[in-house]
Amino acid sequence: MSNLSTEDRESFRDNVRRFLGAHAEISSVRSFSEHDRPYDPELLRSLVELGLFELMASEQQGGLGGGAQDMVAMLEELGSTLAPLPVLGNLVVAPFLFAQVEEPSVSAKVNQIRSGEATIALAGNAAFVPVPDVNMQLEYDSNCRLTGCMSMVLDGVYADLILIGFEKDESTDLYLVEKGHLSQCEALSTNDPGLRLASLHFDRAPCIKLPKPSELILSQSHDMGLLAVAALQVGGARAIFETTMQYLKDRYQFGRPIGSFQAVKHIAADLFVELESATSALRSAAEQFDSAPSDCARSLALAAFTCSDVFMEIAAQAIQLHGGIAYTREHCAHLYWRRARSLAAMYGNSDGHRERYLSTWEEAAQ
Amino acid sequence: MSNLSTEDRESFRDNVRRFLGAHAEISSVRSFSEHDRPYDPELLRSLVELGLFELMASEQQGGLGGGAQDMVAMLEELGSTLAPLPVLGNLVVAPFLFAQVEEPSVSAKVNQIRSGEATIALAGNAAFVPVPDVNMQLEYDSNCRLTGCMSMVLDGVYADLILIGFEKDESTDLYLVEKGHLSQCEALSTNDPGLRLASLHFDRAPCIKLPKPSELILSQSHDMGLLAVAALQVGGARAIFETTMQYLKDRYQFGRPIGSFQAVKHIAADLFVELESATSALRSAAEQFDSAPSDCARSLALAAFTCSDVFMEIAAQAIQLHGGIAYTREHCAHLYWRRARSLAAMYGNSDGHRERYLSTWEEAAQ
Amino acid sequence: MTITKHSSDTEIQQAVTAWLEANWDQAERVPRQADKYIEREWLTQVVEAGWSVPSWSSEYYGLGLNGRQSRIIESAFKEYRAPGAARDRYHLGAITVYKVGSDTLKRAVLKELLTGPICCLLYSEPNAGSDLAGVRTRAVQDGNDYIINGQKVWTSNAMEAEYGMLLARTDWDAPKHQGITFFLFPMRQPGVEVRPINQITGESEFNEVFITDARVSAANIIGEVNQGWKAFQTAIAYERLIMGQGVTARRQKGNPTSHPLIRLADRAGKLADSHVRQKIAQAIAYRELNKLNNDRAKAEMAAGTGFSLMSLSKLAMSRIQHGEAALATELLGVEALLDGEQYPDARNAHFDSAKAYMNSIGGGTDQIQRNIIAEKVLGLPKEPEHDKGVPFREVRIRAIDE
Amino acid sequence: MTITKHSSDTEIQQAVTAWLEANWDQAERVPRQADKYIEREWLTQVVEAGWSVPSWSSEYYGLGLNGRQSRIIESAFKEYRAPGAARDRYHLGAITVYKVGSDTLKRAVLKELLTGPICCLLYSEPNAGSDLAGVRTRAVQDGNDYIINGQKVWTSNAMEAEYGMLLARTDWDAPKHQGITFFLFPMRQPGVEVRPINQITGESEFNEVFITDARVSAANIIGEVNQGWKAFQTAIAYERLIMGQGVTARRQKGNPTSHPLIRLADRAGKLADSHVRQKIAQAIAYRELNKLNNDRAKAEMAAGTGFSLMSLSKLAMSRIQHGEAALATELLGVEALLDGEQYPDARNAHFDSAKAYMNSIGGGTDQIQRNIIAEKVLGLPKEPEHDKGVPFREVRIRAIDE
Repeated sequence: MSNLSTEDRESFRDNVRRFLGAHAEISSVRSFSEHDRPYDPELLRSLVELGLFELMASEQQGGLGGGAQDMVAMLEELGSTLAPLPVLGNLVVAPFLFAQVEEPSVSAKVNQIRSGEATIALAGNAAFVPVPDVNMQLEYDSNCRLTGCMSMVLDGVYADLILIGFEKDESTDLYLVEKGHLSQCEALSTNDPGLRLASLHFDRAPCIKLPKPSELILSQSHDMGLLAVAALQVGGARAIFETTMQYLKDRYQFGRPIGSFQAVKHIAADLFVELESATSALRSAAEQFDSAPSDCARSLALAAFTCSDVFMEIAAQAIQLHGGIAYTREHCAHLYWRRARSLAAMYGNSDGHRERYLSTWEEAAQ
Repeated sequence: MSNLSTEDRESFRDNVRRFLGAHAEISSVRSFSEHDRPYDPELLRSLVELGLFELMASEQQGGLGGGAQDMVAMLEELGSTLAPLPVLGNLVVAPFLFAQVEEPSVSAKVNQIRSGEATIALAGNAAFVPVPDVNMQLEYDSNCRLTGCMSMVLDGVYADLILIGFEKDESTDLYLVEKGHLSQCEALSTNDPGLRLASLHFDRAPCIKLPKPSELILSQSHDMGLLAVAALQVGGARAIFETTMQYLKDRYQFGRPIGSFQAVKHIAADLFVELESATSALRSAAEQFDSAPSDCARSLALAAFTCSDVFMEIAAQAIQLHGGIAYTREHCAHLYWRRARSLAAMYGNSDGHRERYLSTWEEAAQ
Repeated sequence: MTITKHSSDTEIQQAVTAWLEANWDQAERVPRQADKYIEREWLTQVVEAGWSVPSWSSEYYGLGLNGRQSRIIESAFKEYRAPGAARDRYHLGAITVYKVGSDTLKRAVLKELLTGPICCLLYSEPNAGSDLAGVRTRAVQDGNDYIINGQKVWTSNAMEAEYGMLLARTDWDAPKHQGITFFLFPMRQPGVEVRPINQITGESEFNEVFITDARVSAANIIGEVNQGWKAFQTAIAYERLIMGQGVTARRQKGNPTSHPLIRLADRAGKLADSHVRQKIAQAIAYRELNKLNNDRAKAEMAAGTGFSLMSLSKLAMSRIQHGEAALATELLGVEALLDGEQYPDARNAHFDSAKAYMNSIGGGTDQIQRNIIAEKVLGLPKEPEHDKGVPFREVRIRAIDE
Repeated sequence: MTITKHSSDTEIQQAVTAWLEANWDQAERVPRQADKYIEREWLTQVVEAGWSVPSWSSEYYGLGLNGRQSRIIESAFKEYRAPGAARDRYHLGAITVYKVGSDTLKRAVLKELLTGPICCLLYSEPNAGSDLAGVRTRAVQDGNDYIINGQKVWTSNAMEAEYGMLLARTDWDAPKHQGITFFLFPMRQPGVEVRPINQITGESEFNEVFITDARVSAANIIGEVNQGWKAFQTAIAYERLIMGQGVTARRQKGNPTSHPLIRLADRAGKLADSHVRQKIAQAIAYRELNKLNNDRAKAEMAAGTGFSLMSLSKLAMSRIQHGEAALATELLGVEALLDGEQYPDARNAHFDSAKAYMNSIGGGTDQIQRNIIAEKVLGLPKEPEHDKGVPFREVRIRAIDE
């Protein structure tokens, strides 16, 4: 459920779009991985000022009480820029997991996350983790300390806080650890310069064990994460699609804009069908989540594989349609293409979601 | 192995092509199913005179001792016309199964088949049967009589002879029955007017039980049948492709031949890649069969799914590229399209052959 | 009580109900005051009462009502199962004449059209398919008449029609869009031969129409001489609208409680095969995605921004229909060789596979649809037009002209 | 003994072996009579002995041998691991000058080219990509020189090259193919700046070349003024030939004893999944089909009929390379997020995915290849050419020109 009206959401979206258009450079992705620094603090602060970080926090916690539709609208915009931001942790999953935690020890952290002062990484083997480490082991000892390690933690390189979801015997525990308590943090080289991963080691690290979350909160946190990735995919797909359409109008060969060649047009038309289909699937899934969060499995699965496939397809065709210029690192096309390839590996793959989608049809028929 | 030189084969092919071009009307398919008559006897006699029916018979039996490459070359030509002919029975599988039978009771039949006097249908559940009835039951009693029934027998409506392959407990028996001994023969309505099916009933029907064939002969009979279908597919695909290319040159819209539109051109170019690939796969499989018939599983599987898929694709696109005219029954495109749909269901489906193809790669790696 | 656009919905409701009560026997489905049902007589009653075309002006048998008000009348007629209402939504011929005909023409034919005759639309020709404006049917003036020679094709309802709205070329020296005239052409005359087309689906929904020295009065020109292309746009737009409404209502696949592809796969013992499952899932998804696009389009249309989404549906439907039918065929296995009533699954798969071309070819091929999306929605530049501004007699229709 | 085209193979074999024995130290890989190896000196020796370009005429350092005879010499040099042979097959610059240069130019530069300098080929430009003849680099005559201004792109070996064969426009009033001149352009001069291009694969095989007021003598024109397009065809044909030879040799996938996609699927625990199996099978099949097409093409080329088959391979290769790389990426699962030496499977999948564009864009995009197949092989009619016969200065390069 969302507390925002459609008009509020769209005006929020416009603000974010305008702001990002003016301030978020796609090129910021390039330098991001080269320096061992966290996200651009200025960009973060501005987004906090825009209220973006308040969006998903519940009203009890002083947030705006936004729903999935609101989140998705903002993330379509963020996805279009590629600007490195702690989206999944700070903006989506952590606020959702924390929405019902009233532990005083946590409130301070929640405020830090919401003020953009602290960034938070999602780690562990739980379903809400975008890149779960299915083989991980973790020990929580009697002194309330954690020992273990986990690989491929998104944002793990510099996040101030690590939120760990550890599932064992069908029960999930949540732990919150401060960066300073890591015994080791090894940055991994990634294909997308805007997405950074690390493997993390804990050796009797002090931590806060959070109240055990309900199954519902856990599964909805996963669903929100998955929707967030789909929104980033749609946003990215639309941005590189529009860039490509502009190029087809501007680029002349044989004395004609290349977009006037019929075969090129037809590729564009087909891609546009895919893009709009993904957009529809995404928004419908978010709407379904807001109105009936326990009955949105089919919509969610549909959005998941459609948005993932479409971003992959559009980003790949964008390079082809640009020709040689997009074969150079200077051009932005490959950055979208890398983002598409990376997002496609988060929260499971397309074939898995397609399989789940079909299962919902079978279940309905029984 | 083939006893024919490449030159002989190609001159044979040219003869067949010229003859069919002059005498085999594609439209003959239309009237075929409307009358309860067998294949055009005049066309059959002419093909016998051309030597087509001698082609696959062994030299001991007075035939030409042709190999798979020769058979495939002729069937590419026959496939292009769609003319109803007893191809799989008389031309391919029966001659192969009979090649090593020296039973005097059979020789007379073999001569009838080779002279085109008698047509022969393939029935039963054995692998060499193009449309096997996997559920069939058959009793061969002590008086050498057959009782049972089998559905969907290709050419079963009017064939003079029925060759039954019955597999049970991994052992296969062959029986030869004359049409007159059927207790019931029910014609089935088919989607392709040029391919007729029947279900047949036997009630203590006199028959000849043939000498038990070797596993090798059985499996090679299947392989030959499968290659024959692939050849018919390539022949059909090439014919309707060429018809379509001619139409793209002749048909003007917007003051230009429609083949000058780039998107149309690109469809044509892509289809041509498929067509040539299927041709290569077919000929390579036939060559492999002739040179090493026990080591051609991979080639055969590749030809099987490639030729099947390509004919389906080309026949389907041919209708689209022709536009409205091919939506009418008067135009020949839908006849190729029906043939493609029917052949795709013989000797297993594409996915099955693709699966088998991959298995050969796994086995080779072990 | 006289109904006008100022009447309340309730007043309209009461008036039409009272009229139907008085004039139509709902149970017997005949007029109350007639010995037997003669369609033209009943329709005349409806027209004279103003119920036939309520949205039109009173000068032409209407009441000047708006769309919502008109629907009240349509619903009442539907409830009473009485024919003759909503001709302003469904009678292609009358609508076209009303929208673009001269006052003289309207006065001469509108009432006749509303009280009976079916009107077909004669536009496609053997050489004017994708290129609709490439009309070669010839109209030559002869006194007050025009003499028509040519051939039309893909005409629906030509057998039943008393009139055909006919595109014919009257000026061969103008560029192709500028020498065409649109006629209200009488079909029942010597020199007009209608032959049904046998379609690959087994149906015959369409006809060829051969026209040899047939006549039409100059008074029957819809719009103006040589301005027929513009008038025709109105007719074709309404034809598409009417067709579209039909298609939407026709079949509701995607019923949540069962799916034919799942059933076929189950029957074939392949429902556990992951490859088959992926294909079925994607086929179902394409249909659901199109539905979601259409829902979004409708919502956006309300806000005036949905045109681009609306334009995708026809193209998307080609992939859906061809894809579902191909998959069904594949799942049949050897049964795909069969056809006919005894094998309903096979028959459906073959029929649907053939019928899919109706969408991907008819009403503008997929190729034309992609051009439209690319140019009208995405704003990609048009191809240089080869026949633009060229006198039509110089436009080639075959290579031999070179 | 003097070798001529009348010498027997054995005579040639003996002569070249004897010469190499006398002049080249096979073990040390240096000339026998030299203190140290100076490449230019050795190459001069080879040229003067006639081994460098044996198929050329004796007037230009050759022996007038045929192809088979020349291969004997090439093989002998390969066996002795001595450089300098077969320059008539591999030295793009020398070949082009020999084939289309004037006698004056040949006498002036051939020997120099054969004894050292690498020649690059300067043709593509930012505005001349798919449209190769759309050259906008400008050559203006100034006494005996031409002054060159412009930018070239996608140039291989530009860093190492001493000469570039340069396409530049000398007549802006002629249609595009008719105002281009082909120059043998000295690269090592002020005003020539070479910048490597960073490719999305992480490689830098190509360069941009910026030319500002650089000079080339009129004596260095290859062919004739304004006839450069024709001369260039020879150079590009040889470039493709040389590139093609490289590609064929590069990598032999499809090894029957293992396949990387099978290994990746196995590692991912997905080798039993029928959907994955179908995808892998089809990917392997596409590569095998292309190989079979190429084999058939070679057989038919021998019979002089294989051109149409040859032309399919580059297009087919795009689907193969993109498809294999996409499937490998998919099979990586979350590992697809990683890259670099530590993760060789991920690194290969990303590299191959990017490198596939080299085939589908470079050397004529897939779109251009499809045009060629449709027009040259299938005989479909060309599109009306928009810039045909138009003075080049009027051909648009951007919308703003309108």
